[in-house]
Amino acid sequence: MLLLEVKNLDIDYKTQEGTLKAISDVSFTLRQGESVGFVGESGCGKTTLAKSIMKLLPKNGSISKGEIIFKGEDLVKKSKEEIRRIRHLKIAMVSQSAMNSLNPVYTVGDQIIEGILAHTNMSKKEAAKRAEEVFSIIGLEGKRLKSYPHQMSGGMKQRAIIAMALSLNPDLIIADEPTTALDVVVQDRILREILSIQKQMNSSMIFITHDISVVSEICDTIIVMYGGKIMEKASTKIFFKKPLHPYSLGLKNAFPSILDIGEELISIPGTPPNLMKNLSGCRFVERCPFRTTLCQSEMPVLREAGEDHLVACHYIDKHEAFTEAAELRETWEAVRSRIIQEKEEGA
Amino acid sequence: GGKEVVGPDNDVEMGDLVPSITILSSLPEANMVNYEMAQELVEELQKLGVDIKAEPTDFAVLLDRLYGEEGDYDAYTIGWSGRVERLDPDMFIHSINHSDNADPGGNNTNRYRNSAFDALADAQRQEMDINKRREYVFQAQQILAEDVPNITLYSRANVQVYDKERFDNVVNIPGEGLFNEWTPMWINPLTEDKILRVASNINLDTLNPLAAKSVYEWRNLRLIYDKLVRLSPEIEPIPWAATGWDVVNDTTIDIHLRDDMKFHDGVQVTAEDVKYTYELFIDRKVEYFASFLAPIDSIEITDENTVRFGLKYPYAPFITNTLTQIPILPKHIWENIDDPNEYANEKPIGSGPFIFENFRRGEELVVKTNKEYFEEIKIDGYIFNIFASPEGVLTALELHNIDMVSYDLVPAHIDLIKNNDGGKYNHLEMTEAQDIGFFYIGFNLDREPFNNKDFRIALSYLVDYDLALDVHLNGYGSRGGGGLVINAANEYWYNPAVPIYDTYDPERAKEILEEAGFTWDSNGKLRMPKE
Amino acid sequence: MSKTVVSTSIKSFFTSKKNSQGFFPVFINNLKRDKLALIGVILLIFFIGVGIFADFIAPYEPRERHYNEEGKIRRLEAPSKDHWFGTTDVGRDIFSQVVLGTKTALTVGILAALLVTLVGATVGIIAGYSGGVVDAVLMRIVDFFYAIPFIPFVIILSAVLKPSIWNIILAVSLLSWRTVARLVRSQVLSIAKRPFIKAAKVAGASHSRIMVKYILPNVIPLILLEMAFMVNFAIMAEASIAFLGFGDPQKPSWGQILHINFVTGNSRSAWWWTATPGLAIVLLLLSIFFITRALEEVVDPRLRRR
Amino acid sequence: MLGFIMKRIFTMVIMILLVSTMIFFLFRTMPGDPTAFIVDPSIPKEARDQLLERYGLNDSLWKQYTIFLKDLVRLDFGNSFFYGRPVTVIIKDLIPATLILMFTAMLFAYIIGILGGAWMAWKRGTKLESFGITISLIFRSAPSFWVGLMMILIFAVRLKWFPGQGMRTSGYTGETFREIFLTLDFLKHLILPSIVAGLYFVATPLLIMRNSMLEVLSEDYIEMAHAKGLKESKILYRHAARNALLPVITAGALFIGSAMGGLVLIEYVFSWPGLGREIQRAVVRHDYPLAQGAFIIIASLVMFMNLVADVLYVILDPRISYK
Amino acid sequence: MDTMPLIQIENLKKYYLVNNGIKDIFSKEKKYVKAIDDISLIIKKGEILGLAGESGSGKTTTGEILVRLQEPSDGNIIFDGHVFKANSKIEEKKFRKEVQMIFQDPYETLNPRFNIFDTIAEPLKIHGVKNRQDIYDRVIKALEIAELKPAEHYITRYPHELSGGQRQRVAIARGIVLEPKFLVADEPVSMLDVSIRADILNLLKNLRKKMGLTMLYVSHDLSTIKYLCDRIAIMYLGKIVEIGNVKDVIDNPQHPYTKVLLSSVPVADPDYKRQSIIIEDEVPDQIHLPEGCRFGPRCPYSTEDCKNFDHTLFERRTDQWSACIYNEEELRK
Ligand SMILES: Nc1ncnc2c1ncn2[C@@H]1O[C@H](COP(=O)(O)OP(=O)(O)OP(=O)(O)O)[C@@H](O)[C@H]1O
Ligand SMILES: Nc1ncnc2c1ncn2[C@@H]1O[C@H](COP(=O)(O)OP(=O)(O)OP(=O)(O)O)[C@@H](O)[C@H]1O
Ligand SMILES: [Mg+2]
Ligand SMILES: [Mg+2]
Ligand code: NI
Repeated sequence: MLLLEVKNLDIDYKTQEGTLKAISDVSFTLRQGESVGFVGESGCGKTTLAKSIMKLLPKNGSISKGEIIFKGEDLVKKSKEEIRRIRHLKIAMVSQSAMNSLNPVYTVGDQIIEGILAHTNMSKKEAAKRAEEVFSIIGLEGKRLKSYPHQMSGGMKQRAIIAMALSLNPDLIIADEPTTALDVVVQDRILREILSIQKQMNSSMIFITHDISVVSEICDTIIVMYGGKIMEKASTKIFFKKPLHPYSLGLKNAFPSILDIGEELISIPGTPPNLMKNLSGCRFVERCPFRTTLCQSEMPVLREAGEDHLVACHYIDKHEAFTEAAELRETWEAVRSRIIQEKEEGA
Repeated sequence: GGKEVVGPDNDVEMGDLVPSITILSSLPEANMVNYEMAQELVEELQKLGVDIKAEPTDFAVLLDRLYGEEGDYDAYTIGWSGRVERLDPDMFIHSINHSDNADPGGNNTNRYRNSAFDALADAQRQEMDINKRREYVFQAQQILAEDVPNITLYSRANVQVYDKERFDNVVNIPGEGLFNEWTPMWINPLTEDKILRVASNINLDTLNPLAAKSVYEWRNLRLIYDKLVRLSPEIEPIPWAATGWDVVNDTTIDIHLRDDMKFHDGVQVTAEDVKYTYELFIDRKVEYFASFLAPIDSIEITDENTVRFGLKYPYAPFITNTLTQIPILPKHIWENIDDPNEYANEKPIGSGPFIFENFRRGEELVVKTNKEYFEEIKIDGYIFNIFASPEGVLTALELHNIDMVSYDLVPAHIDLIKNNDGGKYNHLEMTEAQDIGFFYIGFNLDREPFNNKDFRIALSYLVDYDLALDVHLNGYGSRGGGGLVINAANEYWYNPAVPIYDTYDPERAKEILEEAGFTWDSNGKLRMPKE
Repeated sequence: MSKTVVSTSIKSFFTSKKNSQGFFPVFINNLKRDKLALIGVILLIFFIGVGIFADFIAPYEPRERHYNEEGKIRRLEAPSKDHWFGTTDVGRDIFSQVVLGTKTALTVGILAALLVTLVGATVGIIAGYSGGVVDAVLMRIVDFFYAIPFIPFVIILSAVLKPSIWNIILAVSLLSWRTVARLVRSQVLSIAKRPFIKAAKVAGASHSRIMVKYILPNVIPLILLEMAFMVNFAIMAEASIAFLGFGDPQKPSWGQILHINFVTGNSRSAWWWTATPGLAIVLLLLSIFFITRALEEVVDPRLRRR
Repeated sequence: MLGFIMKRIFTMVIMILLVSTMIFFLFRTMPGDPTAFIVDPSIPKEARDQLLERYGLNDSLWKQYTIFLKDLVRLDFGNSFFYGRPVTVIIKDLIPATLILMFTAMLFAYIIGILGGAWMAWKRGTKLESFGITISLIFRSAPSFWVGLMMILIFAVRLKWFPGQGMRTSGYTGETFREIFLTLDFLKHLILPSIVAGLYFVATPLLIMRNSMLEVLSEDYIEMAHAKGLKESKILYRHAARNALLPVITAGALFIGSAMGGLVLIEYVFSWPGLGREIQRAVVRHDYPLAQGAFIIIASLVMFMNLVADVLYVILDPRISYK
Repeated sequence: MDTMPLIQIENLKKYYLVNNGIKDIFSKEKKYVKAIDDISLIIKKGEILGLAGESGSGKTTTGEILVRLQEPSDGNIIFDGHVFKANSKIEEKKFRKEVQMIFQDPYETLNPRFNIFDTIAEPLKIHGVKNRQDIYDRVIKALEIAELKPAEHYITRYPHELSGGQRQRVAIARGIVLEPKFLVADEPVSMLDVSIRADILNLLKNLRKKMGLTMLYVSHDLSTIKYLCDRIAIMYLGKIVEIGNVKDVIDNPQHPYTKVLLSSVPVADPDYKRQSIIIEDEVPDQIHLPEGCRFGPRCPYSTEDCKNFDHTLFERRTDQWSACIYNEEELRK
């Protein structure tokens, strides 16, 4: 059963310099119990996408097109009050800066209880009990509920936030880089907890990170974003064996792994596109080693490239050649000189 | 080497440049007219090529300069207020012009020294015969008018108001205005409410006669405490708490007390009280009266109701100034007080026409009439209301909250009341009394160019006396003139026959200077006559 | 302690990627959008013009008395063709006085602000950068000045010194550098922690070089902003002191005009005499406040409208 | 916490001593004869010298200073030259008037400031906000004494709604605090000066509240609160306003301190019989002990309020602790 | 190849005095954060040493002391044969020329008011290079080594006109323009996107090749350390707990903390089944450190004996030292 269906979503930010197209034409689906990981470079629109689902976009941001169908209803069309009732109860969020997401002047317990009371008829006592329950689920002592945020370590705060998100058994958890600021040891533990709880509760999860190894460990599906668009979507297993999009290929090259033995890292030259401009072709065109004129004029749509595998590239068929070439340093060096050259011409 | 060329050749032939002059003037908020007049004089003198500037100076700083050891000043503006005791000419003739007082610290801050004048000033002081004394005073005025040791700019008028719908029979005295010692005693209430409400814009601070410093404190204290002699509205000394006095000789005076006087606590007033009080004031060095008490040599009780004062030297103002001022204190209270100077005296007990009721600092003093007093008083008492600023008084007058003001209205308010916009001041009667005090520009006669009499005379032609009176005082006051110290309002002592320099005529000033040998150099700067 | 909102948030000016553009371009850009700031600039230019050319603009000598055809003094006349702002109780032209007062206000404002920011910024930079004992000592001095109530102190100081605008400037400066010092210090503290300062140290830059070449340019926007506040503060202080009667009576200033108006008992009847100098103060200060608002947006990008 | 307060009080005492020392020497360098306003200039020089003697003004500066310090420790500021009464007594009489005016004005300023500031932050970017800011800046630009004059002109002289000066209608007598201060008459007198002072003060809490509110509104926990599906009003009051109030309140305590001094002008214009007006007069009259005493009291109040600000900060913000 | 040590650290300590609360003014006892507590290290010429460890373990502090941004509380640093004792003045200029540092945040390391040329020329100017041509040539050369080519394109730009990766290169160019012998890189890539991270890592790698640079590379990211470094030192609460060749340490960790750390690193391979060792995630209070082994309270293997342990490093395998009283075998039990 489909829990969430995002269709042709466009999100704009109004800025002093003009309109910034943070998300353009993004579509994806999420099944009950499925966890999907969003990865991509900084500024590619991951947070924007997450926030749009909860309709938490900043004042200057707006959904200009598209539908977000959650349990059969289009969230875009819902009123403020209706959205408010869905938030936390149905869709809960663990935000990017969990560290600062707790109000410093209230105890952690109060803040969890407050969330519960906003959506149920529970008494304060019951809510407190529930808070204790979720605290124990994520491995914190109940007495910690009385702590103020500043009395807790980063890892504990992060867990408290997760506990908060779980307190009403939401259908969907949106976790925006919940572990980025944490140590590996702590991160590891929290990831494990998230994973086990999500499986246990059978909620769906949208997990945002820039660390593909994290996705590989905890998500069923991976979505690679670039410049406000989805470049590739696949089940994690398939993706890590056989990424198809040139950008994904580049990412894999650039990612050092603790298991690797002396393979040389190759980065993707260039920078992400300026979303302020009106971009017509493929978003990755500037940095793509395999581009053609077609790529420059036409944005490829997300296409089926196998079971559970969607790719937005005009040349899916050539992926084998691409994969081979992508492992070579020269391929990417060529891009670098190309970019420099283009700049010079532009200047 | 070589010759220094100062200017065209004939400059060298001339006298010295007139030194640069600083007039220490009042600050505008302290005395606007003085301030303005000093500025005017500066402009006039600048036109005549004198290097001069005005320096508005804080009053305390001014006094420091005038009375300090250094005597470092050229000219200044200041004034003498017209307190009633100053109707006696001694203060203005002797204190401020006698050469004895011309040293640092003395009141003769003009450093005026004229032996002929000194002789007259001494003579009037010691002459107990009033007519002869008047003759001396007249002559002294003549000399001052010729020598112009200072230039009197103006005298203020005491413009005050009272509520004519509620009271009549008020007394208006030069130098004192409406709230004098007679008005509360004689005023006649026209309505059932027989409490007189007096407005003041000056604070009362203490009711201790030994600590009182302001005129306003005294104006109230002298109604609570009685005095041996009071000055009548015509400024004649009349025995009050005394039945009379005998001038035994030039230095011995007997005072005969009344025998029907009681303090407010019921205790009889005796000669002991009088002797005690005078000795207390002398002993305690009460600054306010120090100069009046200085001549007293001895005080004796000669019989039950007679006190004999022995003087060190003949002192003509003894009755008019000394006896009219010292309040009689109850010995039985004061002898038990450790430090009378610092005593709070929160419930003053006197023997005067009014009995103290209540005093709240900064707000009001309430007194009721002494029904057992030897004179009949028609009101039931009065409230002395202290206002923070004249603005408040004006509002209170509009609201009929006040029956009388005790200070001189500021010109802006005089106009407002006169215009009587909308008839809101219909109930008020405005009174005017000339002040015997005066404001003047004084000079340091020890310094050039003020040591030059002609220069001073020329200066007196540079002062626009009409401007001061008509523009700055709005007409409420009287004109000044060179060397004028006894005001026409002081009818008895004023010598109308003396011609004084009191016209504004810059051309004439120039002529006088030229005649006196002053010259202008090629830069237009005024130079002193060549020796 | 007194954290001005400005100081706490300034840090982000430099850290934010988009806003590291120059100070003035952003400001000018702001002017285009912010009408109030534009009004402020225009008004300020107007006042500065009036201040510079005051002697030409003022139609009369400020002390000149005016008489009517019958030779009577034009006492307390309401505004008219001849006297735009009316006359005083001795027939003086209030318009001329107000115009000349502009000069005084601007002189005091600008000089005091310069002095204050100079001292305050120097102390702030030295304290913030040096840290340790120097910082502690300087900050105790700042604390000391914070404990002194402003107006009463300036009253006393102007009474001790002779009444003159120079002494008012001195008095204002003596007490106000503390604010600038503290704000600058806190900003310097945060700048000094930033890696580019560390990098400079690693490169071997001397302390003075770091202070002058690295820290100073980065606190200049804040200093400019504070300077604008100080101009206002000083003008207000001068007016207040003069109004209380501690000003220089021979120097026409707005506070002085109001003081004379008040002490001569005309503040309740001659509205034109009370209103005009006050309005001048309001307009001048308002113009600078409008400008500081735009400046503030430059210094603190979070205040900017997107 | 107690230790912290103790330490702050200790530094405060040191500061008061320093400030007092400074003010002491400042006054001694003041030119002018302090007797000028106490006695008539016509009195003989000897008498004036006696007066100086009596006030100890002829002693060496050092001796005067040690006496001053000794007295200060006993909270004795000496006798006022002008009033001849102990300065402490005079100040005690004046302080209630000042404090009442001050707190009324602060209350007025804070209620308007906080509500207005929060509202302006909420309405950010709208015309209403610009309007609000402009109004508050106008009052910040207008000298309080001038606004006072204009208010008197309009409300007291023209409209006659309120009395324009003083603290009480003359003739009213009352003895106890209640009789003096808790009357309708007193309230009527209080309204204009406290509104004027309040209007002048209002910009501070208003702008701090607005900025602080803006800052808080951009905090992550506000977004989190939205994400929790809390009601808008709850977010505004429970999360945003509560946190935004922190700096406003602490700034408020600090501000009371500095506003103390600023009241001089308002008291002067409204002839309000308070400490501020008295300090102005005392300086004019060269009444050192009184001016000194009043100044030290005001300075101590300022410092005390700084202390209160620090303590409040600790109490209100659980993040800071001095345990 | 056994080369000379370039830097040798002996018993280095850095204690920060913390004024934690006002009560302290009444108590004599002073409280310290022991950011570095008695560590000794050797960095050989031409070697890249990786320094890893939990947040707050003292990595940055160590780096900053090495470039003398901070004074050590105690201990010696022997740089290129010169001994620098704690609190001793050193020949600043010469030292400054030979030791440089690169910081974590690419947006913060450059003065926003300097253009790129000024930024890189600054160290030269400080060190008295006056000839303008000389300066220009060296700036260009440094930029080219940092692979900002063509260099002329960049020199007039301001930092905000560059991308994160470019800024970090500029920072590196500034670091190498004086041709130092030793470079401390404090998490130079942790703020960069993955796609550009590799560039910087490669650049650092090449610097050693081109300039023979010795380097201390500070990071909490073991993957990048593995990629870049020859040897690795693991820090825990101000102590070095393990040190050895990168490969050895990662493949055969000897210290329990290293084991935990390694087991926690996520791996980008869905098929790889990682066995995490789960431990208490609360780090002990830095002021009140546990007795004996600092890792003791969290250590899955800890025993009573650990409470008396003084953090001596034992050579458990060749050139691989571990500060644990138990060797591999004992741990296995
Ligand atoms: N409030 C805003 N106003 C204008 N532009 C914005 C705003 N928020 C985000 N953007 C821009 O929208 C784009 C997408 O931002 P978003 O925060 O969604 O990226 P992200 O993928 O979450 O990046 P990161 O990995 O850095 O968190 C970026 O270019 C960003 O600069
Ligand atoms: N100036 C300072 N004063 C007091 N304590 C400090 C100071 N600088 C650092 N510390 C403390 O010293 C310890 C080590 O800090 P350091 O920055 O070296 O850690 P790190 O390993 O670099 O951490 P991270 O990975 O978070 O950068 C930390 O507990 C830190 O809080
Ligand atoms: Mg994000
Ligand atoms: Mg670090
Ligand atoms: Ni503060």
